[in-house]
Amino acid sequence: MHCLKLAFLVLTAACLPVLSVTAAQDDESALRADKIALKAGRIITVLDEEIENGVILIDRGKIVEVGKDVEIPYDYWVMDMSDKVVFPGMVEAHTTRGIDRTNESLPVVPFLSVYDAIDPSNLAFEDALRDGITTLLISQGNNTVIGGMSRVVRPIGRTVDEMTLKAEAGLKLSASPMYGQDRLTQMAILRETFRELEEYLGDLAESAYEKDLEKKGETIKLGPAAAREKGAALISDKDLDFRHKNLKRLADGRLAAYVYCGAAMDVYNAVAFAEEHGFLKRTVFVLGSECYKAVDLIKSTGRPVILEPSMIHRETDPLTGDETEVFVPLAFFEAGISFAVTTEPRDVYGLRYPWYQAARLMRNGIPRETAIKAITITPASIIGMGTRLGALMPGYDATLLVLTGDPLESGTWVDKVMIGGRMVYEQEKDYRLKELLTGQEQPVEPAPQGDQEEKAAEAEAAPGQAESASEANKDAGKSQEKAPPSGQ
Amino acid sequence: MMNSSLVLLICFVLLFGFASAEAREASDSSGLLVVKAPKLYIGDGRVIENGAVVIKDGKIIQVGPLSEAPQGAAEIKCPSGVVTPGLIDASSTAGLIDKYSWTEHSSEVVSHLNVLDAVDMRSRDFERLARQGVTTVYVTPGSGSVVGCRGCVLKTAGPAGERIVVSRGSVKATMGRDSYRRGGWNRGPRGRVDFWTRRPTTRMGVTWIFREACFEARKYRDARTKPGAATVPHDAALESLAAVLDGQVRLRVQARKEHDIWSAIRLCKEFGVDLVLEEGTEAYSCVPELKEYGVPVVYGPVFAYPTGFRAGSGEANEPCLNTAGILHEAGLLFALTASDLSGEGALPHQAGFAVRAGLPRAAALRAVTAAPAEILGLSDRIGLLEPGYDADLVLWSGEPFLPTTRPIAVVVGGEPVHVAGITGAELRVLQRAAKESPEK
Amino acid sequence: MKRTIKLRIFSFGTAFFMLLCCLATAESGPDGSRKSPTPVALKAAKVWTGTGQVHDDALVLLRGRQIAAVGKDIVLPAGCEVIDLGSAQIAPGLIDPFTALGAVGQNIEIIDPIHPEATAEDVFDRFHRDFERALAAGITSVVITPSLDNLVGGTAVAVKTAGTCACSRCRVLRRGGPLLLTLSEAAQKRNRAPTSRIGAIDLFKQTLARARTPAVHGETPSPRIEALVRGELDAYFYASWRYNLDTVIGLRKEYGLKLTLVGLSDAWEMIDELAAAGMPLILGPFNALTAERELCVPGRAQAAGLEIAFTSGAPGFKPEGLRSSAALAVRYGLERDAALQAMTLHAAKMAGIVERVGSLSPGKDADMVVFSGDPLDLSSKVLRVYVNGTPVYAGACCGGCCAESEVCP
Amino acid sequence: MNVTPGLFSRTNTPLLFFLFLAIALGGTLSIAPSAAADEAGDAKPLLIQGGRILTMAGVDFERGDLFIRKGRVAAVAPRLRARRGVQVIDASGKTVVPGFIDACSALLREPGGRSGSRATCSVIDAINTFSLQQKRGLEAALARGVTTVAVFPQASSGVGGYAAALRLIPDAAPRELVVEEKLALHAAVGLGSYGRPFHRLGEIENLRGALRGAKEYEEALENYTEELEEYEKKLKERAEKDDTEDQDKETDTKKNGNGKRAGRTKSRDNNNNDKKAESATKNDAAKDKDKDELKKPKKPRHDPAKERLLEALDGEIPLFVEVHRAADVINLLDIVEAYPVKLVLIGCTEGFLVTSELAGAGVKVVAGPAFRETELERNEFRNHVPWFAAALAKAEIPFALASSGRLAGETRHLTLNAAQTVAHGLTERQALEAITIEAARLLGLDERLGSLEKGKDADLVIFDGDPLSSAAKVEMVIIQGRIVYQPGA
Repeated sequence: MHCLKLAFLVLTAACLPVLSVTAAQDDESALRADKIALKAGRIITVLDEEIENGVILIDRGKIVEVGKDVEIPYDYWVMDMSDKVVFPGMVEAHTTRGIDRTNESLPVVPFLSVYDAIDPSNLAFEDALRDGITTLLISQGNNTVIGGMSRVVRPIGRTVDEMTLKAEAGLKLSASPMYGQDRLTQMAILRETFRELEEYLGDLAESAYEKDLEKKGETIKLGPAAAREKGAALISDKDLDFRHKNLKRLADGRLAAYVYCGAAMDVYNAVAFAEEHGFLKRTVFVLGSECYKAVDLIKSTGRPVILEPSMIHRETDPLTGDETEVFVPLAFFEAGISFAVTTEPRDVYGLRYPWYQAARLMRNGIPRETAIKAITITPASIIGMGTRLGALMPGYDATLLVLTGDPLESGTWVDKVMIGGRMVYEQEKDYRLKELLTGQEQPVEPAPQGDQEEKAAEAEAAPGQAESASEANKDAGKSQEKAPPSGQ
Repeated sequence: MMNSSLVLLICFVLLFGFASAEAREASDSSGLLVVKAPKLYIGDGRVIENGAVVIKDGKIIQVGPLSEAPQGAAEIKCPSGVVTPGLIDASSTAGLIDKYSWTEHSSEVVSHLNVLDAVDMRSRDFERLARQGVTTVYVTPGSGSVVGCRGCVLKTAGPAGERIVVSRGSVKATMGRDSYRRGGWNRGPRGRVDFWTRRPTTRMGVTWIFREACFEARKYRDARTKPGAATVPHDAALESLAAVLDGQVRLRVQARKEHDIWSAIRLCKEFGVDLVLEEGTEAYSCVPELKEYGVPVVYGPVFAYPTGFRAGSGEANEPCLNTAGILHEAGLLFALTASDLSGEGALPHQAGFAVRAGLPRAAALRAVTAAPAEILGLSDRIGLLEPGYDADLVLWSGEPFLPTTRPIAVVVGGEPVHVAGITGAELRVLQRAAKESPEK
Repeated sequence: MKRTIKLRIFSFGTAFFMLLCCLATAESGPDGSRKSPTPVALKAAKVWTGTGQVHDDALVLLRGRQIAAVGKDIVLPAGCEVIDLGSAQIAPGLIDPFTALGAVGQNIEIIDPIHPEATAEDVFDRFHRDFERALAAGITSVVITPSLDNLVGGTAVAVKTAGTCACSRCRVLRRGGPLLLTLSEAAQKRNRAPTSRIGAIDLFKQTLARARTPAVHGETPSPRIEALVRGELDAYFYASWRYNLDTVIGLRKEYGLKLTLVGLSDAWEMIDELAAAGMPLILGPFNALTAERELCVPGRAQAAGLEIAFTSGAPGFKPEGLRSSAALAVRYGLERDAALQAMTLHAAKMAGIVERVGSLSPGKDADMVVFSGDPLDLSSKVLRVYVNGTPVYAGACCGGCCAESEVCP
Repeated sequence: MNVTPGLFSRTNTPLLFFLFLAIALGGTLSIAPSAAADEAGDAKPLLIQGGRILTMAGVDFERGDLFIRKGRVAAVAPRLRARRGVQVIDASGKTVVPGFIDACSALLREPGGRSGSRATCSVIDAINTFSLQQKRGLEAALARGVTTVAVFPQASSGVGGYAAALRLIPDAAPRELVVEEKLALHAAVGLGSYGRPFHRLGEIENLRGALRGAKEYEEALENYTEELEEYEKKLKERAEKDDTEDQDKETDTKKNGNGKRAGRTKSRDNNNNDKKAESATKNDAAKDKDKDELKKPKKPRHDPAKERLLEALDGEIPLFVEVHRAADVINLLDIVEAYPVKLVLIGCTEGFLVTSELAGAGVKVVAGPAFRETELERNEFRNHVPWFAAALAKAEIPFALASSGRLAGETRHLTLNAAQTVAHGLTERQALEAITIEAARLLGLDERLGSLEKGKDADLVIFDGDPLSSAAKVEMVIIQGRIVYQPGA
């Protein structure tokens, strides 16, 4: 772990400039051009049907046209990816990637923001790029009552501001007890907080009303009760102190709420509470595995949900001792609730990848379209960017992945990542990946040509042997051998 | 939904199949189970299109094209399926009662003990593994002792009694931190010298104890073979270590770091013992040595970040994702293992990600079937779809090891032990029906 | 401190006492028949013999220390005094086959994991209050075992919870009782080998093997273990979990051991295996928190034809636990008769004291409990307890609050 | 309580007795339930025939019928005729009793959490009906005849928030079970708070302090409301005054204006106008003065915890205090002496030592559990005696029997608790009442639950024999007229 970090620090230090420099060497226009035409072998548009051998026209970071036989204007610089698959950048709707410690120990801290916790040089962002995640909503952990402000970022940039897409994406709440606390107390604290907010706003309104009168030089005519009503109209966000500002905005439904529910019973508490305090319409539920039992209630609210990475619920019957295993997303799919899946950055190889999560959905009987949407457009619209990200349609951002194959297949690798029309990741320049794959120290400078060719030869050898080894691969259809990206 | 209907098809076929078997009392098809699929992967690279596997009392009796399959027998089939041999995990911790804390500390050399005694045959792990398509596991002893106890080979399903394939397997030795970790607690409370004081505290100590044990074993063996052996007191530990020196019992050495692997090989050379390398996290960097000495490797699990007890050891921080691929290219005999991961992280997952990192698909299949069988010395019984082999096989929903495919049916010893979408209880009913109907 | 001194004096005093009454008993014979005292008969609404039958308004005829006859119409000898207990019911004295009464903390010895020569009789303290408590719960005989800290813990002792004379010898029903074996975690946690399950079971196997073929291995094994493997000495095997039970069942078969299985809390996993092996079980203690599937075990075991008994877990738990365990078992499907037998006859069998106690049959010691109602209902209380034909307990009066119940002394 | 041994004798009582009963019940013979009216009602009307009915309302039937309509008991009588559309259940040879009530249970309460107590909690937030564990627990309790439980917040010292009464309806969401959401306020003494060191002294003092604080808060609030009224009255007066003054001021200024103009034209005879102007300025000043002395009263800081406590102090809801040691009981009694609290003690292990005090203070007790092997070693329970309930009964202290409310598993053995108290001095009837009608009274639910009387909720259990016997089997459980449990079916 430690070594990896070190290695990375060295590498990023070197890589970041190198990435751009080398890219520049390859083809000047790649970075300069405002107008790019992507010729792709396959375009997965998500919202529309897939396109074989299509073209994507990109103008100043926006997609202007997607289609099969689009004729390319003279002034567009053409990138030929006709052997590749183009896929929208994957979206992570709720994660703690890039934060070292995710929760403050105080229960109610609506004034905190992940802005101060995100570490742009964190390994997680490089990994995110490599795994094809181009948009992340970074939020506090679940071990809290009212956690604080989350924020939507892209995994590129030297400062948090450079990374930021959306500054105040939402407020994190939790209906499940924070550590060492029971549900009674959890809910009690929530209620007290909002009751206190009421009181506070009341007092504020009263004083605002009085100040207002003083300004006009009139005398007070109304008692406190009436004054509060009158004054309510006079207060604006700038009058609120930092403790109450975000809560007020939440209560007014001017802020999205990400409410974590670890168990089905929490969903009931959460829904009741959100309804009571008027932010149910802006609520996104972040659900633990058991919550599928409350699927009817969730459906009745009509709100989207975000599922935790391990999407399997195991329960043992205390009477018979039989173990039941439920694949959670199925319940939501069958109920017709739109759900997004998330990833587990620290997990063993597998759950870290959005595409792998989507594949799991498919493996357990959820149709491909839904599975793909669950990692692209659904999370995008959950974080309120459904019109900019998560699909390849005219008007959308040119935030896309160039893949070596079908997105839901383990043999596929991210070849290039484009964010807002700018090429930010190219696998052949990904030295750390090579190191992970070969176990050899990689030269930071691109290796001389001869060496490259040898590598390529090796790489081709692999499938060659495979073929000789078995006919399995001949007509295995999609499961064709993918050459390991050892840098050809 | 697609797969549920598929499932229905399967159970229907199971029941109907047996019913019809009952009907055709006269025909020899009673008690037969036929598994049909568009593709059979034999396990050694051969593929049979539109094939069928015919099973009779726990053994495969025929593998061939559909046309040759007997009619009217019980069937399991899947329109888009692929059949492979049951997967074999060559180094698992399945069923161990207290997984990481059961090392015997009364001695550093405990090669007389059997890990089988610490296995709970009724553990959940087995059915979970079976659900993932793993039909045979080699339960490997813990890494707490320098010369640990002996492993065992188990089937993951079937009656508790009949599941033991090998009860006294290889002897396990451990290089590196795990075996001297306890040494850190050498001084008992208040620096008292006590029961623990003996244990090694450094890698040097580990190798020293290993060497000493081998010397002792050699001495013991010679003494026992000479006349007047009766006077030599029996020592079970040295007994089985002597068997290792004679090459009757295999030695498995767990080593993660490069230099541990080296010292493992060095020591075994010194005593002329063949070894199997376990875990071998950094095996990718000692390929030449492994090759030269022809060391089979049981590698795994594939991980980007160490988990479980590995994380604690601090020895798993420099992995290479393509280790499997590298070993394959080097032409080494190697098997993949999921070790303590019994859920979705199990063997198919491991193979899948080995493929992603560059291992050819066919090699991956071999690395979880035939190769481990060979390493366990059971290549005449499991690991292939061949007549005479145990009827352990997996019916996949598609090309195996893809993240989008899963085991639809798992057969162990001729019994369907897992059928997708059917709970264990229902399946048991099904099996009972299957058993009774032919006799009626 | 004071108390201990008193005790010591007391025990010095009793040494002399013991001598006397032992002479006395010797000369009067264990069954005092020669003295031929006035016969006494107890009349009750129901008499549970413990052997399966239940007589309605029947008589129990006592002669001296022993039971002469039981039944509805038995001929009473001349001048026989009949005590009518009205609506009360009589059951044999209850037996707890696995306790540490009066021996908590005294019965631990951890020098050697194989410690067959230890005998629990050495820590039998007949003055201990635990015995009174047990008596109040209707328990007349108990087995006191060594602790569970050794693989072979030594022999238990079966004693009565009350005696008629002052000597402790005649309270001992069986010395050198069942040998205590275990593979429990407690035996692996000590600062000596073994430290693991596999180590323990290996040592266990070797011990048995050595005992059978001493010639091969140089040293001479313990006579008790030899007796065990020859099937002459019976043993308790304590296991709180099912692990390794397959192995133990195997060993039992291999050596023909007389094993009784104690304390198994997840027996539901392997009722069939146990039934196949015909291994008797001592279950419990059950209480309000016991998992339901564990409470179902007695019923299922009995249905599968296994002999079962219950333990109260005294003194760690309340001795009443014996009866409430049985009651819970009944609640979850055990038949009443079976439950009563489990507390009496079967327990006596497992403790190896069945020829003296365990049922109301002629010739056995007159140890009886008089219940206000059905012994298996917790709503009925212990009114009187007889040991050796003499009442030794006559109902604890709860501060006069139970004046309504006519039988309160 | 009227204990009539005859009622409980198994032997058939002569018919005369029935007639007498029938008359006593007021011509129930004539009752002919009409089904037509009930088609509207959600549940089908039920007629339970020929069972031995223990109504727990004074009269019992060796053989009686019970008619249920719209989820309530419509009639209990020796004989009832069924009209069409009425589902008839034959209970001959069976015993019909009201559903048992566990007056202090941990059933369905999600365990875990070491948080200190908090008056603003409400146990309903911790009710879990989803996990398999809890489902099974509920079914088990139901299968032993328990139909209602009072669930309290996890016992830790101090004031612990609202308790709730729940019906044990299988497969229902938490809120659907609620009988009473604000059943009582819960507090505990002598159990130590989770996480914090345990000082008995401190605990007693904290409780005393909390009550006193609440009282002060109440006074402060009252003062404030008074002052506020005063203030608002003044405001109104002034407002009116201001209005009038404003008006005549305006008129003045107008006149002044004219005057000035006039003054410009004629510099003579405008001094009287000046005077007016002066006066105007003068009473302006006066106005400023009384504005200063008119001060807004300071509002006491809102405190939800204290408000909760007040509800209990003023006797709106009962205060249930878990306490075990006699000394604590005494302390507790003189703490609450001053207030009109409806005090109920939970546990009260050493209550038998202070029966006279308890009786004197008119306190009720949720006693038990009798059937407890666990936690005996704990200091609080060291003096547990099996005849604790008999002692209370003797002192005529109203009490209910309950499982301890610590672990969910204990509730399903409620009847065994009762049985054990019978073994130690209670009559069978007392024991049964203690888990039915008495429990309902304690919880203030006796309007709806606890006995089989006309108009009460039809929560009842049909046993195959004596409910307290350990072999007793539940044949059927009916909650609000619905059959929720039936082992056969």
